[in-house]
Amino acid sequence: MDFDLTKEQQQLGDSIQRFVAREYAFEKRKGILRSEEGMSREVWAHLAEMGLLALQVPEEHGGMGGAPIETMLAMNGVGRGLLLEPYLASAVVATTLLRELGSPAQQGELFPAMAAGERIVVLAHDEPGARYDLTQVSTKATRAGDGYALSGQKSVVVHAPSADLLLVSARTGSGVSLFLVPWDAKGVSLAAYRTLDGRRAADVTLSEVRAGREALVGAEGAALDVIVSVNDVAIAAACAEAVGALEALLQTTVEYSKSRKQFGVPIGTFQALQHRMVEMLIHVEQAKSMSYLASLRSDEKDLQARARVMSAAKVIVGRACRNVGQEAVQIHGGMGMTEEFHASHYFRRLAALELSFGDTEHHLEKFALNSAEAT
Amino acid sequence: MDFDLTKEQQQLGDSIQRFVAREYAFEKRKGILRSEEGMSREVWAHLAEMGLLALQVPEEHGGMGGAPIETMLAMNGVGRGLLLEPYLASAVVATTLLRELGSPAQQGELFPAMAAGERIVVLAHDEPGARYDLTQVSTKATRAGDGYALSGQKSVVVHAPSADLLLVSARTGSGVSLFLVPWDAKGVSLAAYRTLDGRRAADVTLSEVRAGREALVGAEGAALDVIVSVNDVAIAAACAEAVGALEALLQTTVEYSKSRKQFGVPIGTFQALQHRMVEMLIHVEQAKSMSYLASLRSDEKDLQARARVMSAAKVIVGRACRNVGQEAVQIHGGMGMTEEFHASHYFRRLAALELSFGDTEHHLEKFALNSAEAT
Amino acid sequence: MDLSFTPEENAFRQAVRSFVQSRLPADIQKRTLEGRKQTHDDYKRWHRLLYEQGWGAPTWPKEYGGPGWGAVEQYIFEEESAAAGAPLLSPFGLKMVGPVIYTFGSDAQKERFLPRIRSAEHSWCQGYSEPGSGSDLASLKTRAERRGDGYVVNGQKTWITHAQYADYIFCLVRTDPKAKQQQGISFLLIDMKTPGITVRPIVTMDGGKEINEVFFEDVHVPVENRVGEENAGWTYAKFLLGHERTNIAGVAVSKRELRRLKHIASEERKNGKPLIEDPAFAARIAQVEIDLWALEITNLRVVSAEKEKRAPGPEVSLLKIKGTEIQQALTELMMLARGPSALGLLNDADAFRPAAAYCNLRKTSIYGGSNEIQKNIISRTILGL
Amino acid sequence: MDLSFTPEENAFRQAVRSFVQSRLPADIQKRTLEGRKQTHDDYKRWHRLLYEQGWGAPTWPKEYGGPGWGAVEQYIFEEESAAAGAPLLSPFGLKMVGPVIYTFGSDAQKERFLPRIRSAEHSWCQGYSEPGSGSDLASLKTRAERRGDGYVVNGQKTWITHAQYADYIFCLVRTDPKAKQQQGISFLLIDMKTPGITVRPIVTMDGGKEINEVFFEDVHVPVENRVGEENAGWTYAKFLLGHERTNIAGVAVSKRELRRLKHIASEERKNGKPLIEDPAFAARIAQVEIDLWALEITNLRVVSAEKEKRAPGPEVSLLKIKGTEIQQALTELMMLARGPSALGLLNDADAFRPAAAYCNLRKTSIYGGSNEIQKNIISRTILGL
Repeated sequence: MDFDLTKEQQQLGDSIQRFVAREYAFEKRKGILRSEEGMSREVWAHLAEMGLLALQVPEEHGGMGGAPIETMLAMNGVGRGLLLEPYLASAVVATTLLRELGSPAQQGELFPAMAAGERIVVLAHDEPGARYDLTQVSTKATRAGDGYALSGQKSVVVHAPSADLLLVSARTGSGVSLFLVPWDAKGVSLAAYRTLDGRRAADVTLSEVRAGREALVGAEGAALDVIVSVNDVAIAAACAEAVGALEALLQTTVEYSKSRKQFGVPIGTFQALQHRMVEMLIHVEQAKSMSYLASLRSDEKDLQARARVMSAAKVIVGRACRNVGQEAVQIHGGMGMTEEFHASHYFRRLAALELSFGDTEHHLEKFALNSAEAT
Repeated sequence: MDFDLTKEQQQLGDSIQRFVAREYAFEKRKGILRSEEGMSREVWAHLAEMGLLALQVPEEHGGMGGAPIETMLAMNGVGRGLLLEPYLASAVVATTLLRELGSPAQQGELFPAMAAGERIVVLAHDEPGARYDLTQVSTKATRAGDGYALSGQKSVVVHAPSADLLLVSARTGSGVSLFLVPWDAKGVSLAAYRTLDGRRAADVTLSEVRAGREALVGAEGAALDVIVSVNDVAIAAACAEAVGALEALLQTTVEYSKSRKQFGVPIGTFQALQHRMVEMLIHVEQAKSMSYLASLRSDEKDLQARARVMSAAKVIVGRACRNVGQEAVQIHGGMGMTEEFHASHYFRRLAALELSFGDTEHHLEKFALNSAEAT
Repeated sequence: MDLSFTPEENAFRQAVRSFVQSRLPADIQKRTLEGRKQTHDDYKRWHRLLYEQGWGAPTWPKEYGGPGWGAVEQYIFEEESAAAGAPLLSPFGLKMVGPVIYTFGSDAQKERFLPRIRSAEHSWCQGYSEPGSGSDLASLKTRAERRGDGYVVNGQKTWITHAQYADYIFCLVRTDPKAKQQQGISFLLIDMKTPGITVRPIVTMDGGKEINEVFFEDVHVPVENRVGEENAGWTYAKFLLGHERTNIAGVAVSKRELRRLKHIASEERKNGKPLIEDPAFAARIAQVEIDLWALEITNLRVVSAEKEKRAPGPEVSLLKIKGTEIQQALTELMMLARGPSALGLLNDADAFRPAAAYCNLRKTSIYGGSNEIQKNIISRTILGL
Repeated sequence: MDLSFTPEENAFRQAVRSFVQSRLPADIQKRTLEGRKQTHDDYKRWHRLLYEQGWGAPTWPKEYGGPGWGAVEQYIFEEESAAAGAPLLSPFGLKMVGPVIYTFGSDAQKERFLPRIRSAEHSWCQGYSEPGSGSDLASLKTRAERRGDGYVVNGQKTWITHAQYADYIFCLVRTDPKAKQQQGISFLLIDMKTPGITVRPIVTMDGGKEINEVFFEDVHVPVENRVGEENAGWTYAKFLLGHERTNIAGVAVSKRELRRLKHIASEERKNGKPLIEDPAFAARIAQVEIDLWALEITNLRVVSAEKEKRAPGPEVSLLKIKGTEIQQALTELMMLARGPSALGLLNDADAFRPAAAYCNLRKTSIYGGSNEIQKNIISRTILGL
């Protein structure tokens, strides 16, 4: 039992943190945030150069084939730097789906381009009203000629406006299948907007979108289990991102409390605030522990055991996001409310992470149910 | 709309507070607590003299016929003084049941004696495993000769060891009936013990206990609705008792924090504790508001509306009991843990009140259900 | 003790209700009830309609053109207005500077300002906070130097809600830099059109532009625009803080928002059933509903004491703390009720977007004296610590 | 990074498990698992059995007769012992005074005391707190005046767990009344049978008599019973506080108690079904289970750092805070699970009575440095505030 990183992992972690500190300073990020695309292609290319887009790429395609700890370190950095690029969506979720389900041809075509930062792929799965139920898929893919015709609605597909390809889930008979759909395919329309945390997202409408057989990812009707399973990988990554953001926000808050004066003394000398910052710290440390566990168990084969870990992690991390986010804004006072200052950006990202991949209540319930079944 | 007391109510309230301060000092109470019976007959007689045992007695029997505000004031005093006497059980619950259901003969016999403090009557209703479900009655009363034979189990009947008569609920056919059963009737056995808050209580076993027709209180099979309804009166009274105890405990805690020194200064100067005591105060004030409402609405005729008020009051008061009790002990430190010091006695009484007549979760759920039905 | 309203109070409620129902413009009502952003024009239109009814200054005494309502009538008015979807009236003129002027102002000030506040001709904003002094107000640095028949004001004020719409700003400024913190402060009424004033919006995290910084560069303010004595401004500021808190808990608006939360929870579905029927979510709604109910009674206790002409005491701090916690809980639950779709901020920025509301409402525990300051006040004045 | 145990560690766990299973007396095990009170004799019997196995001092280095286990082995030992229902060993000799003696004591002290702690011949108690000095330990007043070859001790200690069973007490006493607070304190080992010592039980609100006051009236203590230097006692006390915190979070015991909570919740019924299937109650159990799980990992992180010979830092304060919160939450839930029947304290005072346990466990956030003190420590040392 040890919590130590290998030397290589340590170096990777350091280089990510260095990159974030140097290339993703808050002022630079503001520019990216305000830009039309809401992400930086230059940063994306840089992440590719560092090899970070290949962590989920199979080794035979030059990647690391999963690498839970490395992914955790990358996500810590993404969280600390509040990166706006689709790392979680494309380099983690979509890449893992393609690793699990993609044909050799699909992998051969996509992985080099994705690892090089030249192609962005995003899963379009959630539908209006599905809430956190991954099994609720109403989009249909019916046989049409040699391939399929896809029709349906996908909601809040984060980063869809930047994606080259969408991985669209759709019902085929009794099962769910995945299809690679180019963003500009006929019949695809995106209603784009910003998310709470400033990312670009879209509701995607598919009207009789033609997809050839080569667009089918995995066997027909066999995608749902994998989507559910990759959701666990996403949770582990999201927890690691949250931990990066939580640590940064706590640090920011403590520093602010040391410099900001009221009644002639730094507000950090007020015991009531001190004790609340200690509570924040406890939340962060507990979140960190569960993030370790989630990452280490993200390739666990016992799916029920894994689901328990992920739900537990999401509950602890979710509560931490809520507590630390709200307290940080409160302690920053008016400054915490502004777009100008970084605290509110962390606050929003943490709130968004809590709402992603199942919120705290959802996972608490799931854990309780899972426990009852286990006993 | 006003929150003012009439002059008479003000005087009553004052006289109760004076009585408690003078005749129920903590050291004296310790003696009563340690006594075999766990209550003081002398105090009971004194309460009778003050007219407090007659608040629920009908006017034609020389009482006040209900008097919600007066009852609230009495219960405030009972709470502040941590009175160990069966005020709530006998003078409120049993008296109200007899007022609602008792025959003229029963009333004529019992009310003068109860109002004079010469007879104590206690409801024995709850059964093992019933939790907070008042409708769960397994005790049976079967016809036997001219009367009935009662058999069954009643659990945690507080003050049963001091009672002259038990008001026993039992199933008769499809309904529930109430019977007056002398404590020493053949077939009644009491397994007595102390409760969490130092009162005497008993599990009561009834084995073929004979009760004549004159022992039946109200029409056969018609008691359950009244028991449920009187439970609302009990909740209002318990909330008022809690408010008296909460106010006293908050005051005690604030005073202790002003006198107890650590690191050379009173602990009440530590801002973290100050803010927590403010939270306690907010709980107390919110509890007080809901206690007013519960008392004023305890004779409301719309039973669903009344149930909503009682559940809401019990939730607010229950949370206050938990928060203020726990924080008070914590702020008192080691002293708060001891039998010697009054804080722990308040803590225990507040915990007991939270568990009585439905706990916080029970009433939160009931309120939510009730709301759903109302919409 | 009686929590029911008198027949007179009920009749009053009925009168308010029918007025609001008949006169509140449907478009404004719709925006409020849907939680959409109100425009400055909405506020003004509604205020003018009230003015025409003689209710332009609902909290003022008759002497100054108010309807002379007591605390209970005011409470009923606010409750009915909020329930029907009327916009909240801007407090800066009506509840803040107005009472200061009619209590401490000169006859000329009363004559010039009060009618225009009442009629919605003048909009006001409040210049208290500064970058270095938020909760610690007395450390303010904006200077006003006496020069001839006026003051020359230099400095910066911040967190100023609706400064962009304001015709006037009331400001605390330092007129005697040598005096101790709370002395040496004066209370000025400044025309926002005076040269040297610059307003710069502060974008808040929900994308809103409600609040502003206001810069003063050699701004000339005639001496007749000072309220009361020079260097006695702190007294007026304290009066203002202690005044009119009938509605600080925001109970009436929260009751409306609770209804909206329930509406959202009945629209959303979980496990095939309306979310509002989910026991866990229903319990969370019940908890906030019960908290709000208790706060309403607590608020009525304070209002009732005001009716007896007892001045509202530090218990208003309690109303502020609990009131803002409930307001925040309501937006949080609306966001959680919407689930993952709350993430998306649809492009209609005026629409109700629960996540944006959740962000925006974080302000309530910060402004108007942060909840920490309120706790300090309660600790000192009620608990005697 | 790897959270699984090594094959060696797993083999060690197996060895501990089979030892505990084969040797733990059934009556003791039953009492623990049912939550009944343990007797002093229970502790002693179990300690002696461990001693016979060579495990009388599980946390000590080999040099002093310990098994020389590392932090992970110690953790595994505690976990297996608690899970199987073994009583916790008394910490006062093994985890507190023992390490002080072998680190700072004289050879004579080592020879005289260490073997007898290990063999359970001597029971110890801790004389730190005084009526006027709880969390503020350095303000202690008990005096020890040098007279000839010894000290004469006068004063009062309080909150002393198990003083009634103790053969020895280790005490902080003031030997130089003129020195500043933390100076002038010495560390004495005092035979409880010395004339002038009176033990008076303090009854706690659960009816328990675990804790005591100890009065010293002209108690003569030979100078060779002073550990280390005169007036340097604070150093040893601080060492002790910073030492051995592997188990401060109480994770192993809480895991056992969680199982008991689930057992109780499966016995109780609500709406005709086992309470454990009630979604609201199940969610509350789940929350504490998850908190405990996270704490376990956090604890392992600290243990793992200790393995690397890094000394445990202020993060043990975090373990203490969260650990006690969880312990308290567990008894609270057991009480709530029992519902109204929890009110009755059946006459068997040794039986598990959830309401009494709920009362008793309030102590955990007070003793061993209250949770407020722990927060002060974290604030100062980790956050740098």
